[in-house]
Amino acid sequence: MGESRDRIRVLFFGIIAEKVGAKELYYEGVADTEALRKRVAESLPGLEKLSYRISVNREMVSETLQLKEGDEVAFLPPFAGG
Amino acid sequence: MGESRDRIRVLFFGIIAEKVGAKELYYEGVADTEALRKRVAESLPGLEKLSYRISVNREMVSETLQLKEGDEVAFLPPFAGG
Amino acid sequence: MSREELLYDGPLPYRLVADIMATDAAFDDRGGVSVFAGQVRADEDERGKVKAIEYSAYEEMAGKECNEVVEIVMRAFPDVKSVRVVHSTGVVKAGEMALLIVVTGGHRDQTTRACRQTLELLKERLPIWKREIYEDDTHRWR
Amino acid sequence: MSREELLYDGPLPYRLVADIMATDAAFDDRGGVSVFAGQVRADEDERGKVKAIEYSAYEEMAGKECNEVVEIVMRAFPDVKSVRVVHSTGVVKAGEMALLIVVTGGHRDQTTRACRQTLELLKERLPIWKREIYEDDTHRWR
Repeated sequence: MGESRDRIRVLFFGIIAEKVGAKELYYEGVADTEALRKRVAESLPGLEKLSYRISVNREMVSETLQLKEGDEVAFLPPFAGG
Repeated sequence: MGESRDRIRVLFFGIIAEKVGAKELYYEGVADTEALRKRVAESLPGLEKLSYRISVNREMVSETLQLKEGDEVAFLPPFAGG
Repeated sequence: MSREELLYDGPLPYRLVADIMATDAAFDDRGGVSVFAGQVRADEDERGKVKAIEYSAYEEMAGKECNEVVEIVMRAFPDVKSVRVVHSTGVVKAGEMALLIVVTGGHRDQTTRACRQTLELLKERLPIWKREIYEDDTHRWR
Repeated sequence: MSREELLYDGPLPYRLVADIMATDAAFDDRGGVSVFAGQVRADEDERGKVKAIEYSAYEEMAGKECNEVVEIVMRAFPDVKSVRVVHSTGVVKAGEMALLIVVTGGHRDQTTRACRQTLELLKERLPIWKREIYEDDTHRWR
Protein backbone atom coordinates (compact mmCIF):
# COMPACT_ATOMS: atom_id res chain seq x y z
CA MET A 1 0.00 0.00 0.00
CA GLY A 2 1.37 3.40 -0.96
CA GLU A 3 1.48 6.48 1.29
CA SER A 4 -1.82 8.32 1.33
CA ARG A 5 -1.94 12.15 1.26
CA ASP A 6 -5.40 12.14 2.82
CA ARG A 7 -5.78 14.09 6.05
CA ILE A 8 -7.25 12.07 8.90
CA ARG A 9 -8.62 13.71 12.03
CA VAL A 10 -7.69 11.72 15.13
CA LEU A 11 -9.29 12.21 18.56
CA PHE A 12 -7.86 11.01 21.87
CA PHE A 13 -9.83 10.55 25.07
CA GLY A 14 -9.27 9.82 28.73
CA ILE A 15 -5.90 8.47 29.76
CA ILE A 16 -4.75 8.30 26.12
CA ALA A 17 -5.39 12.03 25.58
CA GLU A 18 -3.40 12.71 28.72
CA LYS A 19 -0.48 10.55 27.63
CA VAL A 20 -0.45 11.81 24.04
CA GLY A 21 -0.73 15.36 25.39
CA ALA A 22 -3.42 16.28 22.86
CA LYS A 23 -7.14 15.74 22.35
CA GLU A 24 -7.01 16.10 18.58
CA LEU A 25 -4.30 15.64 15.93
CA TYR A 26 -4.27 15.40 12.14
CA TYR A 27 -2.30 12.67 10.39
CA GLU A 28 -1.35 12.26 6.75
CA GLY A 29 0.13 9.26 5.05
CA VAL A 30 -1.81 6.63 6.95
CA ALA A 31 -3.60 4.23 4.65
CA ASP A 32 -5.57 2.34 7.26
CA THR A 33 -6.26 2.01 10.99
CA GLU A 34 -3.32 -0.39 11.45
CA ALA A 35 -0.89 2.15 9.98
CA LEU A 36 -2.45 4.82 12.18
CA ARG A 37 -1.93 2.73 15.32
CA LYS A 38 1.76 2.48 14.47
CA ARG A 39 2.07 6.21 13.81
CA VAL A 40 0.37 7.11 17.08
CA ALA A 41 2.60 4.65 18.93
CA GLU A 42 5.64 6.61 17.70
CA SER A 43 4.54 9.62 19.75
CA LEU A 44 3.16 7.46 22.57
CA PRO A 45 5.52 4.62 23.48
CA GLY A 46 3.59 2.06 25.50
CA LEU A 47 0.33 2.58 23.57
CA GLU A 48 0.17 -1.14 22.88
CA LYS A 49 0.06 -1.79 26.64
CA LEU A 50 -2.99 0.43 27.10
CA SER A 51 -6.44 -1.03 26.75
CA TYR A 52 -8.34 0.81 24.03
CA ARG A 53 -10.63 0.49 21.02
CA ILE A 54 -10.87 2.48 17.83
CA SER A 55 -13.85 4.13 16.21
CA VAL A 56 -14.02 5.45 12.65
CA ASN A 57 -16.65 8.09 11.99
CA ARG A 58 -18.22 7.33 15.39
CA GLU A 59 -18.66 3.62 14.71
CA MET A 60 -16.61 1.07 16.64
CA VAL A 61 -14.32 -0.94 14.40
CA SER A 62 -12.66 -4.24 15.22
CA GLU A 63 -10.89 -5.06 11.96
CA THR A 64 -8.45 -2.98 9.96
CA LEU A 65 -10.26 -0.32 7.93
CA GLN A 66 -9.03 1.79 5.00
CA LEU A 67 -8.90 5.51 5.83
CA LYS A 68 -9.71 8.39 3.52
CA GLU A 69 -9.75 12.18 3.53
CA GLY A 70 -12.12 13.57 6.16
CA ASP A 71 -12.37 10.42 8.27
CA GLU A 72 -12.62 10.93 12.03
CA VAL A 73 -10.80 8.27 14.02
CA ALA A 74 -10.90 8.09 17.81
CA PHE A 75 -8.78 6.19 20.34
CA LEU A 76 -11.15 5.13 23.12
CA PRO A 77 -10.02 3.79 26.49
CA PRO A 78 -12.56 1.52 28.26
CA PHE A 79 -15.79 3.43 28.84
CA ALA A 80 -16.55 4.53 32.38
CA GLY A 81 -19.78 6.49 32.17
CA GLY A 82 -22.80 6.00 34.39
CA MET B 1 -69.11 -19.29 75.30
CA GLY B 2 -71.24 -16.71 77.15
CA GLU B 3 -72.10 -13.25 75.84
CA SER B 4 -69.30 -10.79 76.43
CA ARG B 5 -70.02 -7.22 77.58
CA ASP B 6 -66.72 -6.01 76.16
CA ARG B 7 -66.93 -3.17 73.64
CA ILE B 8 -65.19 -3.94 70.37
CA ARG B 9 -64.35 -1.19 67.89
CA VAL B 10 -64.93 -2.37 64.32
CA LEU B 11 -63.63 -0.57 61.23
CA PHE B 12 -64.86 -1.06 57.67
CA PHE B 13 -62.98 -0.14 54.52
CA GLY B 14 -63.47 0.10 50.79
CA ILE B 15 -66.49 -1.59 49.31
CA ILE B 16 -67.44 -3.08 52.72
CA ALA B 17 -67.64 0.38 54.33
CA GLU B 18 -69.84 1.48 51.45
CA LYS B 19 -72.16 -1.51 51.78
CA VAL B 20 -72.36 -1.36 55.60
CA GLY B 21 -72.92 2.38 55.33
CA ALA B 22 -70.41 3.12 58.11
CA LYS B 23 -66.65 3.33 58.56
CA GLU B 24 -66.72 2.53 62.25
CA LEU B 25 -69.15 0.73 64.58
CA TYR B 26 -68.97 -0.57 68.15
CA TYR B 27 -70.19 -4.06 69.00
CA GLU B 28 -70.87 -5.70 72.34
CA GLY B 29 -71.55 -9.35 73.06
CA VAL B 30 -69.14 -10.78 70.52
CA ALA B 31 -66.78 -13.29 72.09
CA ASP B 32 -64.56 -13.84 69.09
CA THR B 33 -63.95 -12.94 65.45
CA GLU B 34 -66.31 -15.67 64.23
CA ALA B 35 -69.17 -14.28 66.32
CA LEU B 36 -68.33 -10.81 65.02
CA ARG B 37 -68.49 -11.98 61.39
CA LYS B 38 -71.99 -13.29 62.04
CA ARG B 39 -73.11 -10.05 63.73
CA VAL B 40 -71.78 -7.93 60.91
CA ALA B 41 -73.47 -10.20 58.36
CA GLU B 42 -76.83 -9.40 60.02
CA SER B 43 -76.48 -5.77 58.93
CA LEU B 44 -74.79 -6.66 55.67
CA PRO B 45 -76.51 -9.54 53.90
CA GLY B 46 -74.14 -10.92 51.29
CA LEU B 47 -70.99 -10.25 53.38
CA GLU B 48 -69.97 -13.88 52.93
CA LYS B 49 -69.89 -13.36 49.19
CA LEU B 50 -67.42 -10.50 49.47
CA SER B 51 -63.72 -11.19 49.48
CA TYR B 52 -62.17 -9.81 52.66
CA ARG B 53 -59.75 -10.47 55.50
CA ILE B 54 -59.85 -9.46 59.15
CA SER B 55 -57.26 -7.73 61.27
CA VAL B 56 -57.24 -7.49 65.07
CA ASN B 57 -55.28 -4.62 66.53
CA ARG B 58 -53.70 -3.99 63.11
CA GLU B 59 -52.40 -7.55 62.67
CA MET B 60 -53.89 -9.82 60.03
CA VAL B 61 -55.60 -12.87 61.55
CA SER B 62 -56.47 -16.06 59.74
CA GLU B 63 -57.89 -18.18 62.61
CA THR B 64 -60.66 -17.37 65.06
CA LEU B 65 -59.41 -15.06 67.81
CA GLN B 66 -60.96 -14.20 71.18
CA LEU B 67 -61.95 -10.55 71.46
CA LYS B 68 -61.73 -8.35 74.55
CA GLU B 69 -62.54 -4.78 75.63
CA GLY B 70 -60.65 -2.22 73.58
CA ASP B 71 -59.79 -4.49 70.65
CA GLU B 72 -59.83 -2.89 67.20
CA VAL B 73 -61.08 -5.20 64.47
CA ALA B 74 -61.09 -4.25 60.79
CA PHE B 75 -62.82 -5.77 57.75
CA LEU B 76 -60.39 -5.44 54.86
CA PRO B 77 -61.30 -5.96 51.20
CA PRO B 78 -58.39 -6.98 48.92
CA PHE B 79 -55.71 -4.31 49.01
CA ALA B 80 -55.35 -2.10 45.97
CA GLY B 81 -52.62 0.40 46.83
CA GLY B 82 -49.67 1.27 44.67
CA MET C 1 -41.36 5.96 59.05
CA SER C 2 -44.38 7.55 60.63
CA ARG C 3 -47.82 7.55 59.10
CA GLU C 4 -47.49 11.31 58.51
CA GLU C 5 -44.62 10.55 56.17
CA LEU C 6 -46.38 7.71 54.37
CA LEU C 7 -49.74 9.24 53.50
CA TYR C 8 -50.25 12.44 51.55
CA ASP C 9 -53.57 14.09 50.81
CA GLY C 10 -54.14 14.34 47.04
CA PRO C 11 -51.80 13.86 44.08
CA LEU C 12 -48.07 13.78 44.82
CA PRO C 13 -46.32 16.81 43.28
CA TYR C 14 -43.30 16.00 41.11
CA ARG C 15 -41.13 18.33 43.21
CA LEU C 16 -41.55 15.81 46.05
CA VAL C 17 -39.16 13.49 44.20
CA ALA C 18 -36.51 16.23 44.09
CA ASP C 19 -37.16 17.14 47.74
CA ILE C 20 -36.76 13.56 48.95
CA MET C 21 -33.62 13.03 46.86
CA ALA C 22 -32.12 16.24 48.27
CA THR C 23 -32.80 14.91 51.78
CA ASP C 24 -31.94 11.22 51.35
CA ALA C 25 -29.44 11.04 48.51
CA ALA C 26 -27.03 13.95 48.95
CA PHE C 27 -24.43 11.93 50.88
CA ASP C 28 -21.06 10.80 49.63
CA ASP C 29 -21.78 7.10 50.19
CA ARG C 30 -24.79 7.05 47.81
CA GLY C 31 -23.75 5.75 44.42
CA GLY C 32 -27.27 4.90 43.32
CA VAL C 33 -30.82 6.17 43.71
CA SER C 34 -33.74 4.16 42.35
CA VAL C 35 -37.18 5.69 42.17
CA PHE C 36 -40.56 4.33 41.24
CA ALA C 37 -43.61 6.54 40.77
CA GLY C 38 -47.05 5.01 40.33
CA GLN C 39 -49.60 7.10 38.48
CA VAL C 40 -53.30 6.93 37.74
CA ARG C 41 -53.93 5.61 34.24
CA ALA C 42 -57.03 6.50 32.21
CA ASP C 43 -57.92 2.87 31.52
CA GLU C 44 -60.97 2.28 29.41
CA ASP C 45 -63.57 -0.46 29.67
CA GLU C 46 -67.18 -0.99 28.66
CA ARG C 47 -68.19 1.70 31.12
CA GLY C 48 -65.90 4.37 29.65
CA LYS C 49 -62.68 5.99 30.76
CA VAL C 50 -61.29 6.29 34.28
CA LYS C 51 -60.84 9.99 35.05
CA ALA C 52 -59.60 9.67 38.65
CA ILE C 53 -59.06 7.27 41.53
CA GLU C 54 -60.10 7.92 45.10
CA TYR C 55 -57.75 6.23 47.56
CA SER C 56 -58.66 5.41 51.14
CA ALA C 57 -56.38 3.86 53.74
CA TYR C 58 -56.44 2.18 57.13
CA GLU C 59 -53.96 4.79 58.20
CA GLU C 60 -52.52 3.35 61.41
CA MET C 61 -52.09 -0.12 59.95
CA ALA C 62 -50.66 1.26 56.69
CA GLY C 63 -47.90 3.02 58.65
CA LYS C 64 -47.04 -0.19 60.51
CA GLU C 65 -47.06 -2.34 57.35
CA CYS C 66 -44.91 0.16 55.50
CA ASN C 67 -42.37 0.16 58.33
CA GLU C 68 -42.24 -3.64 58.17
CA VAL C 69 -41.78 -3.61 54.40
CA VAL C 70 -38.90 -1.14 54.71
CA GLU C 71 -37.27 -3.30 57.40
CA ILE C 72 -37.59 -6.45 55.27
CA VAL C 73 -36.08 -4.69 52.24
CA MET C 74 -33.21 -3.14 54.17
CA ARG C 75 -32.37 -6.51 55.70
CA ALA C 76 -32.44 -8.17 52.26
CA PHE C 77 -30.27 -5.48 50.66
CA PRO C 78 -27.52 -4.39 53.07
CA ASP C 79 -26.05 -1.94 50.54
CA VAL C 80 -29.30 0.08 50.70
CA LYS C 81 -29.14 3.14 52.99
CA SER C 82 -32.69 4.51 52.86
CA VAL C 83 -36.15 3.60 51.60
CA ARG C 84 -38.84 6.27 51.50
CA VAL C 85 -42.48 5.65 50.59
CA VAL C 86 -45.28 8.18 50.06
CA HIS C 87 -48.83 7.22 49.02
CA SER C 88 -51.77 9.45 48.17
CA THR C 89 -55.13 9.39 49.88
CA GLY C 90 -58.17 11.09 48.42
CA VAL C 91 -58.77 11.89 44.76
CA VAL C 92 -55.92 11.62 42.22
CA LYS C 93 -56.69 12.37 38.58
CA ALA C 94 -55.47 10.37 35.56
CA GLY C 95 -51.89 11.39 34.72
CA GLU C 96 -51.09 12.29 38.33
CA MET C 97 -48.76 10.54 40.77
CA ALA C 98 -50.21 8.49 43.65
CA LEU C 99 -47.23 6.46 44.88
CA LEU C 100 -43.57 7.31 45.27
CA ILE C 101 -40.70 5.04 46.34
CA VAL C 102 -37.17 6.42 46.67
CA VAL C 103 -34.32 4.03 47.49
CA THR C 104 -30.75 5.21 48.03
CA GLY C 105 -27.68 3.02 48.42
CA GLY C 106 -24.12 2.37 47.51
CA HIS C 107 -24.56 0.69 44.13
CA ARG C 108 -27.10 0.31 41.34
CA ASP C 109 -27.74 -3.39 41.60
CA GLN C 110 -29.17 -3.35 45.10
CA THR C 111 -31.05 -0.02 44.82
CA THR C 112 -32.74 -1.24 41.62
CA ARG C 113 -33.76 -4.59 43.07
CA ALA C 114 -34.74 -3.11 46.44
CA CYS C 115 -36.98 -0.53 44.77
CA ARG C 116 -38.80 -3.23 42.86
CA GLN C 117 -39.14 -5.46 45.92
CA THR C 118 -40.51 -2.55 47.98
CA LEU C 119 -43.12 -1.93 45.28
CA GLU C 120 -44.25 -5.57 45.16
CA LEU C 121 -44.44 -5.88 48.96
CA LEU C 122 -46.39 -2.63 49.29
CA LYS C 123 -48.91 -3.85 46.73
CA GLU C 124 -49.39 -7.03 48.76
CA ARG C 125 -49.42 -5.47 52.18
CA LEU C 126 -50.57 -1.82 52.27
CA PRO C 127 -54.18 -1.60 53.50
CA ILE C 128 -55.20 0.91 50.85
CA TRP C 129 -58.24 0.74 48.58
CA LYS C 130 -59.16 2.46 45.39
CA ARG C 131 -62.43 3.56 43.88
CA GLU C 132 -62.18 4.27 40.18
CA ILE C 133 -64.22 7.26 39.07
CA TYR C 134 -65.38 7.17 35.45
CA GLU C 135 -66.00 10.09 33.14
CA ASP C 136 -69.75 9.71 33.69
CA ASP C 137 -69.12 10.00 37.49
CA THR C 138 -70.08 6.42 38.21
CA HIS C 139 -67.51 4.48 40.21
CA ARG C 140 -66.13 1.01 40.73
CA TRP C 141 -64.14 -0.45 43.65
CA ARG C 142 -60.88 -2.19 42.78
CA MET D 1 -32.44 12.63 21.69
CA SER D 2 -29.85 15.24 20.75
CA ARG D 3 -26.45 15.56 22.37
CA GLU D 4 -27.62 18.83 23.99
CA GLU D 5 -30.19 16.82 25.87
CA LEU D 6 -27.78 14.05 26.86
CA LEU D 7 -24.82 15.98 28.26
CA TYR D 8 -24.99 18.52 31.05
CA ASP D 9 -22.12 20.58 32.36
CA GLY D 10 -21.50 19.85 36.04
CA PRO D 11 -23.57 18.00 38.66
CA LEU D 12 -27.21 17.31 37.80
CA PRO D 13 -29.55 19.27 40.08
CA TYR D 14 -32.23 17.20 41.81
CA ARG D 15 -34.94 19.48 40.41
CA LEU D 16 -34.05 18.06 36.97
CA VAL D 17 -35.79 14.82 38.01
CA ALA D 18 -38.98 16.73 38.79
CA ASP D 19 -38.68 18.78 35.60
CA ILE D 20 -38.29 15.72 33.39
CA MET D 21 -41.15 13.90 35.12
CA ALA D 22 -43.40 16.95 34.66
CA THR D 23 -42.55 16.90 30.95
CA ASP D 24 -42.54 13.14 30.24
CA ALA D 25 -44.84 11.58 32.83
CA ALA D 26 -47.87 13.86 33.17
CA PHE D 27 -50.01 11.96 30.65
CA ASP D 28 -52.98 9.79 31.42
CA ASP D 29 -51.46 6.67 29.83
CA ARG D 30 -48.43 6.59 32.18
CA GLY D 31 -49.05 4.17 35.02
CA GLY D 32 -45.38 3.88 35.94
CA VAL D 33 -42.24 5.98 36.05
CA SER D 34 -38.88 4.38 36.87
CA VAL D 35 -35.87 6.53 37.61
CA PHE D 36 -32.23 5.76 38.22
CA ALA D 37 -29.77 8.37 39.42
CA GLY D 38 -26.05 7.62 39.51
CA GLN D 39 -24.01 9.61 41.99
CA VAL D 40 -20.33 10.08 42.78
CA ARG D 41 -19.29 7.97 45.75
CA ALA D 42 -16.40 8.92 48.07
CA ASP D 43 -14.71 5.54 47.70
CA GLU D 44 -11.54 5.06 49.69
CA ASP D 45 -8.41 3.18 48.73
CA GLU D 46 -4.72 3.22 49.67
CA ARG D 47 -4.42 6.68 48.16
CA GLY D 48 -7.22 8.20 50.24
CA LYS D 49 -10.76 9.30 49.53
CA VAL D 50 -12.29 10.29 46.19
CA LYS D 51 -13.62 13.84 46.50
CA ALA D 52 -14.85 14.31 42.93
CA ILE D 53 -14.93 12.80 39.46
CA GLU D 54 -14.18 14.68 36.28
CA TYR D 55 -16.16 13.29 33.35
CA SER D 56 -15.19 13.75 29.72
CA ALA D 57 -17.14 12.55 26.70
CA TYR D 58 -16.79 11.96 22.99
CA GLU D 59 -19.84 14.16 22.61
CA GLU D 60 -21.00 13.41 19.07
CA MET D 61 -20.59 9.67 19.47
CA ALA D 62 -22.21 9.70 22.92
CA GLY D 63 -25.34 11.25 21.45
CA LYS D 64 -25.50 8.62 18.72
CA GLU D 65 -24.91 5.71 21.11
CA CYS D 66 -27.52 7.03 23.53
CA ASN D 67 -30.08 7.27 20.73
CA GLU D 68 -29.35 3.67 19.78
CA VAL D 69 -29.69 2.49 23.38
CA VAL D 70 -33.06 4.23 23.69
CA GLU D 71 -34.24 2.62 20.44
CA ILE D 72 -33.15 -0.85 21.59
CA VAL D 73 -34.92 -0.44 24.92
CA MET D 74 -38.12 0.92 23.43
CA ARG D 75 -38.22 -1.98 20.95
CA ALA D 76 -37.66 -4.49 23.76
CA PHE D 77 -40.34 -2.96 26.00
CA PRO D 78 -43.33 -1.87 23.90
CA ASP D 79 -45.25 -0.67 26.98
CA VAL D 80 -42.55 2.01 27.54
CA LYS D 81 -43.50 5.47 26.25
CA SER D 82 -40.34 7.51 26.88
CA VAL D 83 -36.71 7.09 27.94
CA ARG D 84 -34.70 10.16 28.90
CA VAL D 85 -30.98 10.14 29.73
CA VAL D 86 -28.81 12.97 31.06
CA HIS D 87 -25.11 12.60 31.91
CA SER D 88 -22.73 15.10 33.48
CA THR D 89 -19.51 16.30 31.94
CA GLY D 90 -16.87 18.14 33.95
CA VAL D 91 -16.37 17.95 37.70
CA VAL D 92 -18.99 16.33 39.95
CA LYS D 93 -18.31 16.13 43.68
CA ALA D 94 -18.93 13.13 45.92
CA GLY D 95 -22.60 13.03 46.90
CA GLU D 96 -23.72 14.72 43.69
CA MET D 97 -25.67 13.29 40.75
CA ALA D 98 -23.89 12.54 37.46
CA LEU D 99 -26.37 10.32 35.58
CA LEU D 100 -30.13 10.39 35.33
CA ILE D 101 -32.43 7.95 33.56
CA VAL D 102 -36.21 8.52 33.52
CA VAL D 103 -38.45 5.89 31.94
CA THR D 104 -42.22 6.32 31.65
CA GLY D 105 -44.73 3.71 30.53
CA GLY D 106 -48.01 2.02 31.09
CA HIS D 107 -47.09 -0.41 33.84
CA ARG D 108 -44.42 -0.99 36.49
CA ASP D 109 -42.96 -4.22 35.19
CA GLN D 110 -41.70 -2.83 31.90
CA THR D 111 -40.63 0.60 33.21
CA THR D 112 -38.59 -1.06 35.97
CA ARG D 113 -36.87 -3.52 33.65
CA ALA D 114 -36.38 -0.95 30.89
CA CYS D 115 -34.74 1.48 33.30
CA ARG D 116 -32.28 -1.20 34.41
CA GLN D 117 -31.54 -2.29 30.86
CA THR D 118 -30.95 1.31 29.78
CA LEU D 119 -28.46 1.71 32.62
CA GLU D 120 -26.53 -1.44 31.73
CA LEU D 121 -26.40 -0.59 28.02
CA LEU D 122 -25.25 2.96 28.71
CA LYS D 123 -22.43 1.66 30.90
CA GLU D 124 -21.30 -0.58 28.06
CA ARG D 125 -21.74 1.85 25.24
CA LEU D 126 -21.45 5.53 26.24
CA PRO D 127 -18.03 6.93 25.28
CA ILE D 128 -17.52 8.71 28.58
CA TRP D 129 -14.46 8.57 30.82
CA LYS D 130 -13.84 9.47 34.40
CA ARG D 131 -10.87 10.79 36.27
CA GLU D 132 -11.16 10.31 40.01
CA ILE D 133 -9.82 13.23 42.01
CA TYR D 134 -8.56 12.36 45.47
CA GLU D 135 -8.55 14.57 48.56
CA ASP D 136 -4.82 15.21 48.05
CA ASP D 137 -5.62 16.42 44.48
CA THR D 138 -3.89 13.50 42.80
CA HIS D 139 -6.01 11.72 40.23
CA ARG D 140 -6.58 8.33 38.66
CA TRP D 141 -8.28 7.38 35.41
CA ARG D 142 -11.02 4.76 35.61
